[in-house]
Amino acid sequence: MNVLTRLADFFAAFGHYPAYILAYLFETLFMIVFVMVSLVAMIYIFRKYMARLQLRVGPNRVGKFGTLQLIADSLKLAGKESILPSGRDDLPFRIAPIIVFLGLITGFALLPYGQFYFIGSLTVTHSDVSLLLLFAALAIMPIGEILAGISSRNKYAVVGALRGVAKDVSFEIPMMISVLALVMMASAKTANPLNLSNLVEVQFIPYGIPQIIGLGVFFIAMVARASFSPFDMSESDSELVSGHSTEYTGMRFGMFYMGLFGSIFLSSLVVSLLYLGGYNGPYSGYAGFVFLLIKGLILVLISFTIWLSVPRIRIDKFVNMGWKYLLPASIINLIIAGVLTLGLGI
Amino acid sequence: MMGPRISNPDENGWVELNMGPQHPSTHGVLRLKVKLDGEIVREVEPVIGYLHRNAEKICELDYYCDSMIYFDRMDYVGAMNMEVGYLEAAEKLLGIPPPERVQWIRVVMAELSRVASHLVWAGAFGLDLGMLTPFFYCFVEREKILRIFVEACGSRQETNYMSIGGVYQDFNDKLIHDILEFTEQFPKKLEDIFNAYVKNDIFISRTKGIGILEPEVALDYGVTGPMLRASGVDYDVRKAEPYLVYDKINFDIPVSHKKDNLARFLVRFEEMRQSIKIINQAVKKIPDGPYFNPKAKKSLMIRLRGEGEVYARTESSKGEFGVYLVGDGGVKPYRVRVRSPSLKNLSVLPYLAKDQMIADMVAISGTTDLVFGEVDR
Amino acid sequence: MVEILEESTGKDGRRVLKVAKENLVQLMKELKSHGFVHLSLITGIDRKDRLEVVYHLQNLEKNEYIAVKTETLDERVPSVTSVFTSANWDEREQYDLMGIVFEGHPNLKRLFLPESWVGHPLRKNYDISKVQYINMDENGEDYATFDPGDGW
Amino acid sequence: MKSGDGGVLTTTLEKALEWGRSNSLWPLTFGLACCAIEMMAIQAADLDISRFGSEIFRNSPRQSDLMIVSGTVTKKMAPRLRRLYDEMPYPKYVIAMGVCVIQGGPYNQGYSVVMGVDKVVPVDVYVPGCPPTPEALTYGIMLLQKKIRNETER
Repeated sequence: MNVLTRLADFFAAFGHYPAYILAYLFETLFMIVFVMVSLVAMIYIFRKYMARLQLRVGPNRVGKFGTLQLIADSLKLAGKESILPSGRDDLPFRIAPIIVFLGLITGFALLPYGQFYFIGSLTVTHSDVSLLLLFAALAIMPIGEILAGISSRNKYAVVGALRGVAKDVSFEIPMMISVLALVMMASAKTANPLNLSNLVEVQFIPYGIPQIIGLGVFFIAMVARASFSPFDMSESDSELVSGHSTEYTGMRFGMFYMGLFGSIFLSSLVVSLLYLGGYNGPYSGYAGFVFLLIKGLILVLISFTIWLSVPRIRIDKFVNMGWKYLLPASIINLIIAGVLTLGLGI
Repeated sequence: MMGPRISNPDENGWVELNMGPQHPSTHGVLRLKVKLDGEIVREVEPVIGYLHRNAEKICELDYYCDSMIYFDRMDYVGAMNMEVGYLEAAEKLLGIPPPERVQWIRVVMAELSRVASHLVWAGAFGLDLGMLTPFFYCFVEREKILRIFVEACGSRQETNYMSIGGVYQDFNDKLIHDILEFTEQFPKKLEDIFNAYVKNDIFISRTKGIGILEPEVALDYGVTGPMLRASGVDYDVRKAEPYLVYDKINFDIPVSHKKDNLARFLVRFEEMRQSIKIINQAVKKIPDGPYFNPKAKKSLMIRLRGEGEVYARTESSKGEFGVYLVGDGGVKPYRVRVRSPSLKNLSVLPYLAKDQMIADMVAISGTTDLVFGEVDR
Repeated sequence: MVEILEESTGKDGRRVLKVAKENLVQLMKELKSHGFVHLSLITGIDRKDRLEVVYHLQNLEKNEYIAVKTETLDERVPSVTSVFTSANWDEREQYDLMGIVFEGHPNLKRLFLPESWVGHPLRKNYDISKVQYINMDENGEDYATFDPGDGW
Repeated sequence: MKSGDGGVLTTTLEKALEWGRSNSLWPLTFGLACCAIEMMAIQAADLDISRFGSEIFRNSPRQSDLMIVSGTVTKKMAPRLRRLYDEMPYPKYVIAMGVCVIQGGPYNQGYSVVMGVDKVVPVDVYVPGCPPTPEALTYGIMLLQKKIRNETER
């Protein structure tokens, strides 16, 4: 049983096909609401956590404990004048924030969420290649940022976009190689290792333990992809004003802003699914989603702590790190995975 | 098909980028005309004057005692040091030496102000490198110093505490107690802030070996203060030409021979520790006595006349701060000229930032500790 | 050694040497070779009938201070940038605010005020009541104007 | 649009927008002089402007709502200040912080200072002081919030 069949059962009175159409509609709606709520929660947690680390209070005037702060922010952003710079490349400038946001939502839609109480499986997408689809969705978000930088005809934005390109090529390859090691290990246990649900379910021991190097490489790559400090070279506020999003106003900027926080949450969920056992745990038939959420939130807090306490790395050092350390480390990890799978049969 | 050209590169293929006057890394209103070759900065031309507030001109239009407020607003993060600098010159010119007690009080306040200034710098330098949190820890400590200032004179930042021949308010026991309380807890907090920076590998990699300033170059450009001492030249006006009562106080001048950004960082932090040492000694040694020279009572202040030329130099938090006063026998100064250390420290930026990356240029301009009230005056 | 016109001691106890402006650069070179490597300050003083330029130098090793004075009647003084790099911005500032033309300066532009500013504010005969306004042209460069409608 | 023209729905929407605007004023990182340090102090732990939702100091004028003119505006800076103001999207607000910004302050006898920033940009709230304490600036921001919320009633 999953959400879709439950919903279809609920709408069964309308007949078979209308019921499924309605179920799909409502599932999509739930998905978007879930993403929105988690974004709002992420930004709220970030603000409060940042304030806590910095000996401050954080938002507390709007609503109880400032919980409505994000509503106020989004209302304000929606009501702002939308400035389109005159020298822009029109189409890329307009679609760039949408690409970022779309990538984010697609990424969330592809994740397996595990079981939750009586609802059953919360997973939305059932695909045998969902791992590939997920990384495709993750890969289009930086493209949106690069488009934004190049099309807005601002020198800061262009430098930011170029930094983004340099950053992307240097972490994507180690990231994919470490995922390859995972698939290799999983292929011994399941016929469909590219299916994320299968990949999670075969983790009797979380893959982070035999593949500790892979976990490190993948986590660094995920931090770099979400582009917050120390890897926020492409929008480094003290050098490039705000990098690729310098010229964006109102809700268009809001999409970038939500994309940033959303991809932190998304990255944390992906890391916990691939390496930390995801929704596996005692009583995972009822509370799998809760395990996933807890693991994800712990990773989110770790990410925020890193964000707030380290300075920004220089772009050439990051490229160096990507090619000289991350790539060899991920290849070593691949060899270890091979040895573990073929030699020891884990 | 090509989109709109972003900018037209010159014959070398360099693109001109204009940073500032409003830019997060410029600490105020510095404008940098940068020639970029990709990520690498090929040429920097600082354009200043966006905070030129004609202080030297207005000082000529005002009485000797009134000029204090313009000096307060020069180095606005370390205002007491500026006051000491001006009074060193004005008191010599007018022939009104401050009493012994006042000199000790001024030392305490100047050093507190130096700590406050370095704290602002430390926080802002973290922001330059993209480190958000230590800024807040620095400001918490700075707030404590400002509370001492409020207790002493009622003003937080532009204190206007000292006057010709004395100070406006005497020290009382509560103030001394507050200062001792501050100096007691501060070193531990300072170590926390210090560790937040130097125990971070990325911070070290961003500062070590970057922006190397050779001592000969530094002297040639007139660089002074922590920047010069980080280049290995042991020169501090407090030792070279002791003013106030610095010759009666036991303290060291931190010198580093590493010459890079990290050296400047370490020198400034060591200076804060030395300042605390000075404050601890000075507070206990404040003698009894009057807190102003009777020749400079408030009612007589605007009748003070000076003649001659005096050049007085003091060590402000940025470097050697000099005031050149020329009097023609009237109640107003004939010419006031200020040697601002930040201006000279800034003039070395084109040399330092040449062929560095953008990120390093920002870090280097962070370590020069610019305050634009003083650069532009 | 170049000819010293007058040697005195200032109120602050510093030695003051006075030289003719033709000998200035020569004297600076000699002083630098004697260890006065730190040029602290260049000051221009408007004495109404003449302009006076004062250089404060310091010997870091011997801890000695010296002031060198020179005078000019035609607003022209030889530049010491060839001896001390730090003189560069100081001389530009004095040119900007005082109107002293330093001959041989590599880049004698105004430092604080825009190029088209009329007059030199620290001169005693500068009329502060004639307000000038500044505006920015297309390329981001400033220009000064007397027209209150064209600037701030 | 004048209030009341669009009926209940638009009035409510406008109210909601005003509430949103007043509670999320993102200031521009724009420090001019002495007051900038006090402006930084309102971010810091003691006065923590993030309680009012203004913690995000945006570096780009395109994303900020509030310009705190903190420090003396010189004639050379005024055209830049105007350009920054023009780059900000509507609705935008200006706080004049410190006497230098209000009328020239201690520098008003000079030759290079603008006598009041209201000659350059329209100002919503004036915060006097030299420099104003962070408390005063916080009060100024609260006044501005009140002003934004009362917009339809005027």
